[in-house]
Amino acid sequence: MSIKSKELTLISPDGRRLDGRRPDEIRELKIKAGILENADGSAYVEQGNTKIYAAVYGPREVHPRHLALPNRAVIRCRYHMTPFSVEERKSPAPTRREIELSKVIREALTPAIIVEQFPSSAIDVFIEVINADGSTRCASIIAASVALASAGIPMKDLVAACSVGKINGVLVLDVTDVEDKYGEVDMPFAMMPNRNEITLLQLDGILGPEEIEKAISMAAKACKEIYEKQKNALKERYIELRKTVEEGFRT
Amino acid sequence: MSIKSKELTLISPDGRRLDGRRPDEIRELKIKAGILENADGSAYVEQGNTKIYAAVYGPREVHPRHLALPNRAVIRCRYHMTPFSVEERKSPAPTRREIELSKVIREALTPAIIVEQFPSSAIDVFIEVINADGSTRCASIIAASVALASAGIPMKDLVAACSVGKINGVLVLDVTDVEDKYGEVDMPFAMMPNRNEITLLQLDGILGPEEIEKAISMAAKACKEIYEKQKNALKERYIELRKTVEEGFRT
Amino acid sequence: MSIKSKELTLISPDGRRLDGRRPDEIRELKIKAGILENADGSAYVEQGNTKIYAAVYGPREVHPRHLALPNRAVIRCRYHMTPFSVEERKSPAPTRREIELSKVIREALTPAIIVEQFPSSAIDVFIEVINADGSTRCASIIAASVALASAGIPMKDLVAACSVGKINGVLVLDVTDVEDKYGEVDMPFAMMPNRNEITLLQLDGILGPEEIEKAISMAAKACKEIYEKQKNALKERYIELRKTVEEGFRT
Amino acid sequence: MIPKLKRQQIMDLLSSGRRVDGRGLEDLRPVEIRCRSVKNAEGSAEVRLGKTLAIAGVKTSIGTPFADTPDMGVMIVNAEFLPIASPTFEPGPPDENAIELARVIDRGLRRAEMIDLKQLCIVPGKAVWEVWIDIHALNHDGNLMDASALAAVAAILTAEVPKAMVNEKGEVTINKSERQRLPIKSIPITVTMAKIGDKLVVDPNLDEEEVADAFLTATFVDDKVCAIQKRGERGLTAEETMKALQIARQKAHELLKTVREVVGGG
Amino acid sequence: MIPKLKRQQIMDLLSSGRRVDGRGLEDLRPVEIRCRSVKNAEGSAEVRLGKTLAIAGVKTSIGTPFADTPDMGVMIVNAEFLPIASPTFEPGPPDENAIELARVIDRGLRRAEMIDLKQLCIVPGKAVWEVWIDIHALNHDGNLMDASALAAVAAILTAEVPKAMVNEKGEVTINKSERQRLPIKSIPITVTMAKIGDKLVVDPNLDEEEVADAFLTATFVDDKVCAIQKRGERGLTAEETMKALQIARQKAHELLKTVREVVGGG
Amino acid sequence: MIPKLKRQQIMDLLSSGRRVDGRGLEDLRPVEIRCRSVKNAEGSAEVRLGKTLAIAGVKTSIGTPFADTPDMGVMIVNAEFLPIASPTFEPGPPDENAIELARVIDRGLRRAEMIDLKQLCIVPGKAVWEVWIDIHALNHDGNLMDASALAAVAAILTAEVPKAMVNEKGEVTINKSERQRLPIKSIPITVTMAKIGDKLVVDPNLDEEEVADAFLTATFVDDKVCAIQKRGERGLTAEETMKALQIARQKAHELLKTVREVVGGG
Repeated sequence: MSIKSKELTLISPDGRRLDGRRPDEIRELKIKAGILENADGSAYVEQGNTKIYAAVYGPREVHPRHLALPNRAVIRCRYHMTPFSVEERKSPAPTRREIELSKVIREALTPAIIVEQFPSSAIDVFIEVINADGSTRCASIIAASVALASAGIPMKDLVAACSVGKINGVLVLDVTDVEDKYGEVDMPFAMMPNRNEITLLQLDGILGPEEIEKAISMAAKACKEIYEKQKNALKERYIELRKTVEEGFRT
Repeated sequence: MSIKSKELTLISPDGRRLDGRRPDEIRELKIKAGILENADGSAYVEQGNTKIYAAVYGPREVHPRHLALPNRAVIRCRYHMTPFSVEERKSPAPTRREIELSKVIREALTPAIIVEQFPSSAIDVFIEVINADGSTRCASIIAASVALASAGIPMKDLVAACSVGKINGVLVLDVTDVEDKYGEVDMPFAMMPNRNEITLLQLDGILGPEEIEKAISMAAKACKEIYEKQKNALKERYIELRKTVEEGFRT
Repeated sequence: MSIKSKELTLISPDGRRLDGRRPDEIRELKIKAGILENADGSAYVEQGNTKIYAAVYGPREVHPRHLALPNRAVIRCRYHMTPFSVEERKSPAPTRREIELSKVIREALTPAIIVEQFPSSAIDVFIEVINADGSTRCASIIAASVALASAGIPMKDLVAACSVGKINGVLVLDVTDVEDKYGEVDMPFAMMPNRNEITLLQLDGILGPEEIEKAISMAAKACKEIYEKQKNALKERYIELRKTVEEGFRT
Repeated sequence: MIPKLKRQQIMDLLSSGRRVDGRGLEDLRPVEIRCRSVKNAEGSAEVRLGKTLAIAGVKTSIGTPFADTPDMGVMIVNAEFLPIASPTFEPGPPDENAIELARVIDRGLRRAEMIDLKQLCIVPGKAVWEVWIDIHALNHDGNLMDASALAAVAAILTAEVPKAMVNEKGEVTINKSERQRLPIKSIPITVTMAKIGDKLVVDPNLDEEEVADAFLTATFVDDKVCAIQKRGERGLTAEETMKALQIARQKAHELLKTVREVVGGG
Repeated sequence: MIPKLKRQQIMDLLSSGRRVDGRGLEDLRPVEIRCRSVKNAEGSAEVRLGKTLAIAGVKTSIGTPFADTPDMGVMIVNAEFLPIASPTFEPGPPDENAIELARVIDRGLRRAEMIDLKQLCIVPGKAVWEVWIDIHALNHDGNLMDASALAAVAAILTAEVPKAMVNEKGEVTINKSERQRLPIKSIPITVTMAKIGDKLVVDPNLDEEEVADAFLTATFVDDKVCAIQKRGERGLTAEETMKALQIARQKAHELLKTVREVVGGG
Repeated sequence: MIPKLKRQQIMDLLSSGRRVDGRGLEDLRPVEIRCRSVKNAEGSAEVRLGKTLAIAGVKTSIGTPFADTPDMGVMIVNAEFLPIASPTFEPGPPDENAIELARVIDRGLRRAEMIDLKQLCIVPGKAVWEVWIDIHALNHDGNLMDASALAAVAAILTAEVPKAMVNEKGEVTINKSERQRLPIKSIPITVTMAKIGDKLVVDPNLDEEEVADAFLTATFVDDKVCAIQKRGERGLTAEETMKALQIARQKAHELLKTVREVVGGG
């Protein structure tokens, strides 16, 4: 569904990508926790021009009831793109792609959640892509993970995520939309950095065994960097909340 | 979606509309209560070529149960057009317009119903437009209101309804389809005449403050006239029922 | 929706049909019971190029609960065609035709099932048409009936089925796709041969009273023949199962 | 329990030749047909069969023919069982009963060739008339099938459709002021029989429908049958089937006479 | 119970001229408008009304005009109440509230002729611009209507859409590098009033919405009203209606000023 | 409880190198491939993987290409988890599992360029072949993914599609009597590994699937990987991932041999 014009130069002879980045460099990443007041936890993530809101509701009752599990919480996840977030307006009804991504994002997050703590209840993760410029599922995981933690859901670890691409034969981190469309490979990746567990791994494109090993190691390194930013966002949120409470006392 | 040809003469220099009516005149209005035997209450309304059946079922159990309210009846309303009721055949699936109209009609009727009398139950109002020639939501309210009363639902008042339009600069009552399409304004309106409460007010078109005031006063006056016809229809139904019962005794 | 070219010769002067059959001859019929391991009962039927899988699940719980009946089992039936089973790919979503056929097949099978034996439960019959070459609803009934019996559902009788057609003025048994499309009549038929009850009868095409009588009698005769094959398939399945059990003991 | 009692009561009456509503076993309920009440439809009819009320509307539009019948118009039959008609009907897309009803009526109209679809071709392979027949149940007191079929037939017979013209450029235009009847080749009549115990009754009402063993719906055209649908959860013998068809044929004659009186049709 | 207590508390405060969040009866909540944050949209705006957050995006595409308006562009307004925005919103197609909101905003934009649809015609009868206005609720703390309307208006005002060209063969091509504003004729402003007991308040928050008797939403253009929607399960007198419209008109002035400051619009 | 016991039992066996069905950890179940059984499909294959049964059918039709690939045919993969296949499958549109399966298989076929879509162009920008690949689960005893992928590949390899011709007027016609194979560039093979505790097993059956921690599905073409999908609610280490890929690669070789034996393919 995309034009594959191998001649398009996505990376210059001196190793710079279209936006000036080096192969192992991620885009500027802003994370803000607690941005949506109604949600129990929320986060806003900007990674270059990829912009995402995530909200967490729960633990709360499951409707309909028969979907509840007696010994653990059910994690539900909806990844959704606004109609205007992509180049051609998309219908707001969920596409097959959105349904698949909702599933893999849920499976990327679930290993980090201590689900046994909330039997018979649901934890809902809602993700809205406001603007899409590549690597939206990884940015969604970054945002959702912070939203979960800011909702006070007990977690074994945060989940960090970063995609690896291959453009003009070179493995690169944090793929943009144009690199995805005209490049050779997109490999979304997520892990719990502290526990060293990969929770999301997809490959769309051809890689040899050594390339896969290298790609995974690049992604893991990037995840550690992103992990720090996630923790910082949570710290800032904590400081903000403390300030609000203290101001509350003062008035 | 409509051709706006300001040149079209909808009202003649001597103040007559295309169908010969004066501005403050409503179309011939026939109301017949109790026409559908299965329903707990029903009515058929003909207002010019606008023809509508309304049926009321209830109070009855709510399915699914969790939609029930512990301290009052739930009012549900469905406004629906038959595929052949309009110029271009419409799909029988509810359109966005039908969904909005179902809501505003429900909100126009609810203030008149003593909902507290039937906790945990539902009162269903079903409206079928058989032929549409303008002002269908007002005719629906007229019919549904009579159907509710004929179902024995306790009510604070009947709800009467009449639209106001503006054609060639003149405010007129009870807008036809052609006046709606080629005119400047459509203002559907409903009220409880005895309680002096407006329960539906919509405006689609431009009016200045004085015009709105005048339009509301015209509509209120028309509603009083329509109110009498609604009460007459209920009286006729009552006489009919008494006759049936008496005949029943005789045989 | 079909070209009616009366000139097409579907039956030769010496009474042979396009596939060489005589008018009162059915196609080769293979029935294999117990082919799908997950189902409680199943069957595979090949009637010429018409190929069908049927599976029975149940008696089992009814979801949602309010669909259950207190004094009998609910029979549910889904007739479904794979997208590739017909000449033009069909969408996998159920068509109006599939919904109607699901109903008439259910009503053809239900009279044979002792539904009173399983109150508040459901018996589900799922039919997949893998390749369609005419008379698929009859082949579905043949398969479903065997699947029900192989699931151990208590039955008053098996249901056998056979269609009758009229091609170039001659009544014929077991209509193929081309005979249906270019012929004059399709009359699907099912009965309980032992109880002499017709449980499915549809007519699509013009027949006089005597023709109907003759068509029914031809179909009834064919059903007796098919009935024997159904019983044989169940016997084979029984022998197979016994062998498995005995082998189980030996090991 | 209560259905069982009702069934017993209905069967007791039947065994003495009577029905719950006082009819004889082979009596139709009173039929009322009211045509042309829907101004926006090219054709329309409201049919009352006792307390059962159905309405049918005919709309036409220009469309493209099916690839395998390039010179024939298109006919589409749709039925909706509106929640207005019965406490058991729910809003939503047609269920299996509404779909079956529409398809049985469709087969009757199609096999009887009521509308001559060949005459509805405007430009072969390019433009033909589409005839939409929409049926809505308004009050369900049994035998919606026959009331609906009758409404469809009456709406078709009295429809007045615009004229299509093809100009020099080959473009199709519609002249709405000049109207004409649809090309009619025959009038199919649909009659439903119910089997209750060992009795056959014509035109079952709702009480009878609820306790019946099986139904046989047949559509007749010129004394021949062009569509049959056996319905219901029990069987019929071949003898019952033939007897039901024979009674239904007589009733179809009666109904055809009524239709002709009302609409003066062919 | 609890809603009743909340209602009483809110009414008690109102009778002394105050509101639960400290505002006066005719005070709007603080308004924040942030435009052009969505790179893939031709226009976009995020609007905060207190804690209520809505986002609107404008996308354009080439389409065919409606048959009865061959020389006019097409405008489509759609609204989604995302589950992200409230614990009471569920995934799925828009419910009656989202549909009503979209249709009320649509009528306001259309009747004010905010976008001059005639200027969006490319080839009469063949090709016109379609303008899609998608509104998404992100946080619902009451009065999504006004926040959404404001977001739509700001997104339209700041949209920069590509140019369409017609080549010699009559084919339409799009030049994405050369961008221009949409043709704007007016700026409609939507204001919602809530009736609680016998008081009228402007811009209700979620607590107030939950206990209000009725709502009046009006859209103003140049001191005239071009769209009204009465909502809610109780009625209003004619006097209350006129008073509500009068207050709303003043508030519309305020909001129009804010919009002009932010976007520098016409 | 019971799942926990089952998990324990399976893990105990695994720790002594055995599996519930007697296989070794790296053994595939017996594979049966039966092609061309569906006469109405251009290609078809039924694949048994132990007791798991899937069927795939290939249908072709003429369509228009996507705007951004005017000279390429179109391939669509769809999967249905039929209620016939498992007591847990329900009728209705594909759920997330069926959609994921179809999309993973689609990516494998597309990235391996199994079908040379360029050769399926008939008239650039106007007419191309659409290849529909429909996969239906018939009996689910675990690892529907690999059975489905294999069925799709075998159906594609053995498909015989009609010829398209362009006449002088530029119209496309189909010659159904003259058939040819689809243009094949490679044969991608999909293998799924399950992680249970600290063990990796190939081709998990249903019991194993129900207790597994995670899955890794990889599609191989010429010793390289062209698609990966990690599934399941727990994680994998990088070492486990590399080991799983290595085992899967060997199994892909085995399966490729089987495919070649059955269909004699490229």
